[in-house]
Amino acid sequence: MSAPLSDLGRARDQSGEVLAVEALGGGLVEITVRLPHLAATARPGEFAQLRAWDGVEPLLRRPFSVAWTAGEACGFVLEAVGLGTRLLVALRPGDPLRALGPLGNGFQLDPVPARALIVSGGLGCAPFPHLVRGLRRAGCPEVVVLSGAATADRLYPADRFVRGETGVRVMEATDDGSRGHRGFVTELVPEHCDETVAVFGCGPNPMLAALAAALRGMPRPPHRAEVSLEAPMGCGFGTCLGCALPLAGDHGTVWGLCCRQGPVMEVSQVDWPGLLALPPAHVA
Amino acid sequence: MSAPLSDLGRARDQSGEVLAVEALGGGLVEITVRLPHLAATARPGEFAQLRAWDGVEPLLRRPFSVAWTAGEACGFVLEAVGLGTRLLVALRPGDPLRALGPLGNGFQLDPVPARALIVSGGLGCAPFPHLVRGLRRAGCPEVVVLSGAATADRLYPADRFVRGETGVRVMEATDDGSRGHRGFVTELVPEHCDETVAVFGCGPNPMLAALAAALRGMPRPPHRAEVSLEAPMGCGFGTCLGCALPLAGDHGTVWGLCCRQGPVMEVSQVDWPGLLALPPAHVA
Amino acid sequence: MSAVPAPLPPEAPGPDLRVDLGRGLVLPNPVGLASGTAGYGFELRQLIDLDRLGALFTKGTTLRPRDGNPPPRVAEVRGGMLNSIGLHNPGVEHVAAVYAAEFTRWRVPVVVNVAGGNVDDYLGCLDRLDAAEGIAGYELNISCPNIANGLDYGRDPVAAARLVAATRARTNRHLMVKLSPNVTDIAAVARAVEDAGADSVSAVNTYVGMKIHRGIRAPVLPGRGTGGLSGPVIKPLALAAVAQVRAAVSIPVVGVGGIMDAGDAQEFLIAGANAVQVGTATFVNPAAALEVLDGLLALALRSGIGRPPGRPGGAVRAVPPAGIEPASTG
Amino acid sequence: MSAVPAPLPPEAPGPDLRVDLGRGLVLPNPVGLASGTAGYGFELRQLIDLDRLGALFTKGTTLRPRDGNPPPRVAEVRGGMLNSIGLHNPGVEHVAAVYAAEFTRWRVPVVVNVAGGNVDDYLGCLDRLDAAEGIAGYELNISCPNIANGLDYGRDPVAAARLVAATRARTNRHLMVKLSPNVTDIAAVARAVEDAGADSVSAVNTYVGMKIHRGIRAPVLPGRGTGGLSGPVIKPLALAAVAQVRAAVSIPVVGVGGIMDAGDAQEFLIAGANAVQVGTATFVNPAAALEVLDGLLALALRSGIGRPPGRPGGAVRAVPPAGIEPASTG
Ligand SMILES: Cc1cc2nc3c(=O)[nH]c(=O)nc-3n(C[C@H](O)[C@H](O)[C@H](O)COP(=O)(O)OP(=O)(O)OC[C@H]3O[C@@H](n4cnc5c(N)ncnc54)[C@H](O)[C@@H]3O)c2cc1C
Ligand SMILES: Cc1cc2nc3c(=O)[nH]c(=O)nc-3n(C[C@H](O)[C@H](O)[C@H](O)COP(=O)(O)OP(=O)(O)OC[C@H]3O[C@@H](n4cnc5c(N)ncnc54)[C@H](O)[C@@H]3O)c2cc1C
Ligand SMILES: Cc1cc2nc3c(=O)[nH]c(=O)nc-3n(C[C@H](O)[C@H](O)[C@H](O)COP(=O)(O)O)c2cc1C
Ligand SMILES: Cc1cc2nc3c(=O)[nH]c(=O)nc-3n(C[C@H](O)[C@H](O)[C@H](O)COP(=O)(O)O)c2cc1C
Ligand code: FES
Ligand code: FES
Repeated sequence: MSAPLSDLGRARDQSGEVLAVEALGGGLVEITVRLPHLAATARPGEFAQLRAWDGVEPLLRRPFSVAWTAGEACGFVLEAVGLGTRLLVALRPGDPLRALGPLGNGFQLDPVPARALIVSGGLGCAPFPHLVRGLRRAGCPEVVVLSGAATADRLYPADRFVRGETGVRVMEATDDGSRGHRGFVTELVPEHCDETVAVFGCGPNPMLAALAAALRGMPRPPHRAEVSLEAPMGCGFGTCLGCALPLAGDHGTVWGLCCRQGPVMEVSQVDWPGLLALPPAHVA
Repeated sequence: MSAPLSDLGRARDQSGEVLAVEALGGGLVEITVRLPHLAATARPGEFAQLRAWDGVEPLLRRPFSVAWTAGEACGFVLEAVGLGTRLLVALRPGDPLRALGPLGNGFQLDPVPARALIVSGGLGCAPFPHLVRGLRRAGCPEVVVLSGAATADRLYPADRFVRGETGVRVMEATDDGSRGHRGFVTELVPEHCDETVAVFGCGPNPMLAALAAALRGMPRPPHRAEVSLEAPMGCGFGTCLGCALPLAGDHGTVWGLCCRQGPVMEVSQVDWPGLLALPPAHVA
Repeated sequence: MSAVPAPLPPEAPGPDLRVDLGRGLVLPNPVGLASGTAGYGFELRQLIDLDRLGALFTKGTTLRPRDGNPPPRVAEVRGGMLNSIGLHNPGVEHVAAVYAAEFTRWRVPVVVNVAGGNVDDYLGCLDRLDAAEGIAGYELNISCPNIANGLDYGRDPVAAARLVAATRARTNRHLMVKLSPNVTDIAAVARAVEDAGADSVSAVNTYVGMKIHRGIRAPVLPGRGTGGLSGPVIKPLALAAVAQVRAAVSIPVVGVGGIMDAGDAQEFLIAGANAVQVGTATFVNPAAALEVLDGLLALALRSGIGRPPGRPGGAVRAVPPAGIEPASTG
Repeated sequence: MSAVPAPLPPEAPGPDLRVDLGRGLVLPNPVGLASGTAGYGFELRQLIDLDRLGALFTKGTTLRPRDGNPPPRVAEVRGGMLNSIGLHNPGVEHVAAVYAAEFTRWRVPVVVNVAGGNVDDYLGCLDRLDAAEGIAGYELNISCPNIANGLDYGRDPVAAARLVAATRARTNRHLMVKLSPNVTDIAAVARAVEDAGADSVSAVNTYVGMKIHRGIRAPVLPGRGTGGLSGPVIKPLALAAVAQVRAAVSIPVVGVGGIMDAGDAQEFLIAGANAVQVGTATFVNPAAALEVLDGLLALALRSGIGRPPGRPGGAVRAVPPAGIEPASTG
């Protein structure tokens, strides 16, 4: 079964103004942009196609999760990995930025789970502040964030996941043990997981595959598990067919569109061996 | 006879620092750049290939006459007409700028003329401050600059031609009569011209053709007349063969290289009808 | 049927930019969306006022549904992008049975881009589509390299002519042929398809390109490692191709390749195109084609491109270029 | 003679990057200057240390002197340039009688790029050049569109093979054939010239392109309005061409097209090139080729491209690309 197509009816191409650019440490940068339409309409897990440069280099917009909204502002969390992100992290307050969004299928808040377990790896933190708030406002009584990164300085700050909400706990893990659990964040999942839980994951493909494997092997698996995936994108709104992701079809892999069937997919929809066989994210 | 090839032995690709950018009015801009090698070696009428941007847009360097030198600095006079010049006039003190030069054949100072008549049209002023000083320092007793432009605000300031030298007179003409003689600057030529004079011209092709025609019709033509010409350039140093200019050959037009046989040519070397038949300078 | 669109509504006065491409296909204006960059219109309808445009050229449609190539399917290069989509499409049955009914409700003429591996594939598509309303014409994509028996219509004038003759005999709808630029002599292919009965040609499809990743020391795109290059980088090449085609045929030419703004579109009209398609630019800005249209309208008002408002008949004519064949280079 | 250059001098230790292209043409390193962008070396010798480079490919040389095309001969486009030089050159007699004597004193191997309108033109050139010392080999420019009787060797495998066979029978010097990318099947031309006796191929020459000036509503370049597109924009196209050629032939392939820095050069080596030529980049920066070389040397030191310093023999081998033929696009 292929995932339902996202609603494009809310998407709008709006020109916003950069309000703040903060270096969080470890290369992570948080950008705040006045984008009233996106802020008013983006649901957790949805993304926007950003452009903050003239000319044709880079040519295409770049997709980013809406990290949080506050009034008329949206937050984005990113890191300079290539030309587009380098230009974005170099923005200064007052600079213009265009955002087309909200785009994609976000996380399912309905039915509201009794407990939410968020599993974040590295920059996979990006969609979760918005999800944490969304879950709490929807009535989810307990939200646990498992936040992992290679090193302590690359951990997204716990208070930024929380953003003042109550009922939220953040547990941390680092590959080198420089903060929290030493090891992969997915190793923390079993102790927080049972069938009352809904799991929400975002991070590098190998981490998400490990999460999916961990969930499969669990005596009391969560009643629902979703992950946010990435693919190189041409358009972001479903017309280029460039953002193919391997989904588990009845007769083997079928190609789904990250931008309209995702970026959030149910764990069971994903063809995990197919996903792991793709070239690493840095090849595009 | 084809013009002799310029000497490339003095050319060097040097990275300099912008010292000043001055708007002169009417769109003219004067840029001062610390470029010790160019300042030490450029002769009047020679040019440099400039680049003050990264990336490939624009791709090629842009050629500019060395307007003057002062110590380790060089001056350039220009106007924003396209992308390259827009980037150049937007430079600020402290910005880097690369200059490959000196390039091309400049004006002949030898033998030193008894009187020099400089005919400048619009941005054709660019090479002349350097020439004025060169002539005076070489011992030329009297330099007359005929400076023309469409309107008064587009006249290169008279004192900038002179730059403190004595024995220099500047006479002005504007198409609309807003300053000096009303009409084309070439109309001032006859009254200053006799066989003791060497003429040096720079400006739009139609103006230079008018100058050449005026000189031909003169009862007492100058003993020497040179003009500085332009052509779209690929390299500036003679390898692309892109900067063809129509020269008068024994059997009709032959193509000469602006960057190495010019940009300064003797008036008699130029195939004037051929030059006028070329697309206007703004088509390249 | 949308093939003969209503005249410009009174709330949009201004120059009449209609383009008559022949055999009943009259575009309300010369700006269309290029095949493969606008799907079947459903997504963009939600983002922009699609009905203002001159035409929508659908994604390449094949006899059977196709799931497309493995990822990565797109890769950005300097000033352009490579794609290796592999004709991912729902198949002609779905298009004819489900989508076409929607098209009848749209003001924008929908031209279905048809692709296939052999003549029968194309004929099968056209037969099914001919039975549906709402389709303004066909754009034969003869530049599809993955076809049975290794024959590549777009690269061989004789094969192209055979294909066009067969389809011409089958349908009375407008038949546009999309030319491949990856050929020795695009003018020869254009002439061949004109002679075989094509009503118009569009030029050009993408250029075969490759992106190498230094880290993995291999091409980024899967399979053979190549993809189709589109976007601003191809404009000078596409302009040359359009000028060459314009000189070779007398049927209308639709120019496509790297158009980002109205100025680019104008250059294609000057090179001899009767209309244009906007492709990759839509990814950068979903409203790009509308902005191209608005720019051309403004230009028409200023400089008299097109007919004066209200005067009917005749296609927009562009000034033919000064020259049209490859000059000596090097 | 410079065809067999002396080993790297002791003052330049480091990786041995020599490339043996066959028939006595051993490049001291894989970085050459592309034909038409470095004249005959006299200008650049005054600007850079030419003798450090792997090769100098001269301006296209014809039997008789040629004065070239009327201006404008160059026009810039986004990320590239168009040229319509028209093989402006002093003719083979001058090259053989005057220039070649200079070449004997240079350390950089000089490969003379030869162009002509028919087989006899080429043979005449080679005969005259063969009589001169100082020439390391020939690069046959078969991509010159202005030739007698309308035949275009670069665009027809049969004609190309005929030309190569004739020249092969005439000279014992290294014969490289410069391929045109403006063809339906560059691999077929490459195979044809390999079979006819070419020692190596270089790919690619410029792409036919056009720049339109909106103000004058006409092409910028004279004559037919088209010129050859070069520079960074063509890199993805040239990489695809090189990969296709690499897969088709077993003789060495020299990659050229849009190389601006060492990373670009590396991509060509990955795509299957044995050596590279730097063209348009030299206009932007006369030292570009030297910087490419220095970058490759640094890379070789880090990652072991090339042989360890001092170990003789064998050409630099690049990792073959994952794939080599056009994938389906669209
Ligand atoms: C739905 C979605 C949401 C995303 N949200 C975020 C986010 O909130 N924060 C964040 O930091 N990143 C996010 N990404 C990834 C982000 O889009 C890429 O890092 C960015 O596009 C890289 O652009 P660049 O120009 O800097 O890199 P490029 O120069 O284009 O490439 C640099 C590297 O980034 C990788 N890359 C390029 N495009 C993509 C892409 N579309 N997806 C994944 N990797 C890519 C390339 O593989 C390459 O190695 C998201 C991606 C998707 C698809
Ligand atoms: C030897 C020489 C010396 C010059 N000295 C000066 C000078 O001192 N001051 C000055 O203002 N200008 C000078 N020019 C002209 C200057 O080089 C061009 O105006 C400049 O290259 C335009 O670059 P652009 O990117 O702004 O314009 P583009 O965007 O490239 O084009 C804009 C317009 O400028 C014209 N142009 C482009 N290249 C050239 C060129 N090489 N020569 C002439 N016109 C061109 C084009 O025709 C076009 O319409 C000189 C030109 C030459 C050949
Ligand atoms: C101004 C110019 C002149 C050229 N002249 C020739 C030539 O005479 N013979 C030839 O084989 N190639 C010629 N070329 C093609 C180059 O050698 C090279 O193949 C092409 O420019 C692509 O490389 P680049 O992008 O690095 O410039 C010329 C290219 C340019 C830009
Ligand atoms: C992602 C993508 C998919 C495409 N799919 C098709 C297709 O299915 N059929 C077709 O004829 N052309 C297809 N094209 C080619 C475009 O219609 C157009 O010819 C080309 O992209 C050049 O125009 P542009 O530079 O404006 O994009 C596709 C192009 C892109 C970028
Ligand atoms: S990014 Fe274009 S279809 Fe998904
Ligand atoms: S500009 Fe290249 S030869 Fe003159």
